[in-house]
Amino acid sequence: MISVQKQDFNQQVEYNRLKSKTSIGAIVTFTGLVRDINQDQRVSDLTLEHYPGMTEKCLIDIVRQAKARWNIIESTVIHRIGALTLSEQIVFVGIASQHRGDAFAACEFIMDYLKTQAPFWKKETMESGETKWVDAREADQQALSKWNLENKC
Amino acid sequence: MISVQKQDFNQQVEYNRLKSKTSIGAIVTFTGLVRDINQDQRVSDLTLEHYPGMTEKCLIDIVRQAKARWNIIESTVIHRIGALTLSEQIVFVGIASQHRGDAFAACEFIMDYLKTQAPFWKKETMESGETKWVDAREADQQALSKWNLENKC
Amino acid sequence: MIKVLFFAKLSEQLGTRELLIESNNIKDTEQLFQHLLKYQADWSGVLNSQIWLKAVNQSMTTKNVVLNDGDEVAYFPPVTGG
Amino acid sequence: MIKVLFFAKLSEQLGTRELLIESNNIKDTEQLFQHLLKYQADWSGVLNSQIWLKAVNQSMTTKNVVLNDGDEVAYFPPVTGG
Repeated sequence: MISVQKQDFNQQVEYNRLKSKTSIGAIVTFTGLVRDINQDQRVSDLTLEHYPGMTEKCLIDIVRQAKARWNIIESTVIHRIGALTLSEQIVFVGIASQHRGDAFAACEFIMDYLKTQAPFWKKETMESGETKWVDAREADQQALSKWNLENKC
Repeated sequence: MISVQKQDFNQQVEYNRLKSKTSIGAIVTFTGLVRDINQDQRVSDLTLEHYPGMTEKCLIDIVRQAKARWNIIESTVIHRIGALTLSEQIVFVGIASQHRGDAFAACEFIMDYLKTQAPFWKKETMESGETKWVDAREADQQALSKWNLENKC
Repeated sequence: MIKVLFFAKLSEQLGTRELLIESNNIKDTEQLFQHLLKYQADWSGVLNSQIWLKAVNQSMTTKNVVLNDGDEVAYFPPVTGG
Repeated sequence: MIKVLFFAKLSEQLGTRELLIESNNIKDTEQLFQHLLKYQADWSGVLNSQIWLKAVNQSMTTKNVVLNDGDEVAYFPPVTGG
């Protein structure tokens, strides 16, 4: 399941959806939250802009590539857009597999890929009231490089 | 939080417990389930035996080692004991961190460590009614070796 | 016509989210970019101020791509979702 | 006294979960193991049938460890939890 949505998601609902077959031995979930400090500044809110159409296409392609590399029984990627406040959920990636190695690798791969390739942009509002587009992190580029990707979105 | 328990656990409750501070930007959870097929045989139930006292000591030590390596804001390890049926939850590891890299690594490290070092043993009941102690997997030993551990439980 | 989209900081700085451009004299993305540099007085400053990513028909590419009528080209900053 | 514990398959095969052994003549885990091999008629077969793990006072070790009165030594198969 892939979704780009304004509304929040629920951990238990998504977990239950992943836990769908008796062949599943391992479920790994990742949830990204709005953090209070980013790049040394105190954040109060953020807004997520995206490229409608391309975002969904990109997420589908990322999941397809993950399925080509690892044994995945169920997968979910949810990314929220619009205005979010502190500690709100931004992104969910869940993978259900027979074995934990596949579930961990596929979940981290999808996040690393999404972080540098999926067309989302964060604009932060600081506690001071100032707004600022978030800068891309070199660490995210490095995280992606370990997967030796051939094609990107 | 560390717990060795007979009773089941709840994904949402554990997730909410991890999501405790505004400094948290990433939550990774792992859940292990009773799978229908293990080592090519159809499983219907399993029983988990453990070494009371040492199990808790070992889990505490594993979490301590993870905290020495990665930035961890909150952590949870729950391992069930006793009789479990198909698709039931066996183990939960949850890590909350500022950044996803720490959360993924610490969660996988704890599982790899636990799998080969924590004194739990599974006895499976097959669909045929036959019971069998599960053999340790060479793949689990290999998974552990990538972390370059000095001291084990 | 070529549909040109701008996102996030780039869209704010250009004051434009979407443009439709006659494709007759624009053969590829290199020519499109040259055209955009002169589109408004201050655009060359913004477009040359940093490296922007480019997607042609919703696929990112760093290459010069041949354009046909109806193609969609988007320019945007490095992505920061997740 | 030394407290000796067996778990899982090993416990089943020996028919014993726990033993208390006089520590007077047992200086270390090597001597304890020799003692256990002769403890009952069929124990040497079981104890030598595979490599069992050992924990002294709830810490796993592959070394020969000096034992004192009150110590706890456990033997068990490779672990299979998680």
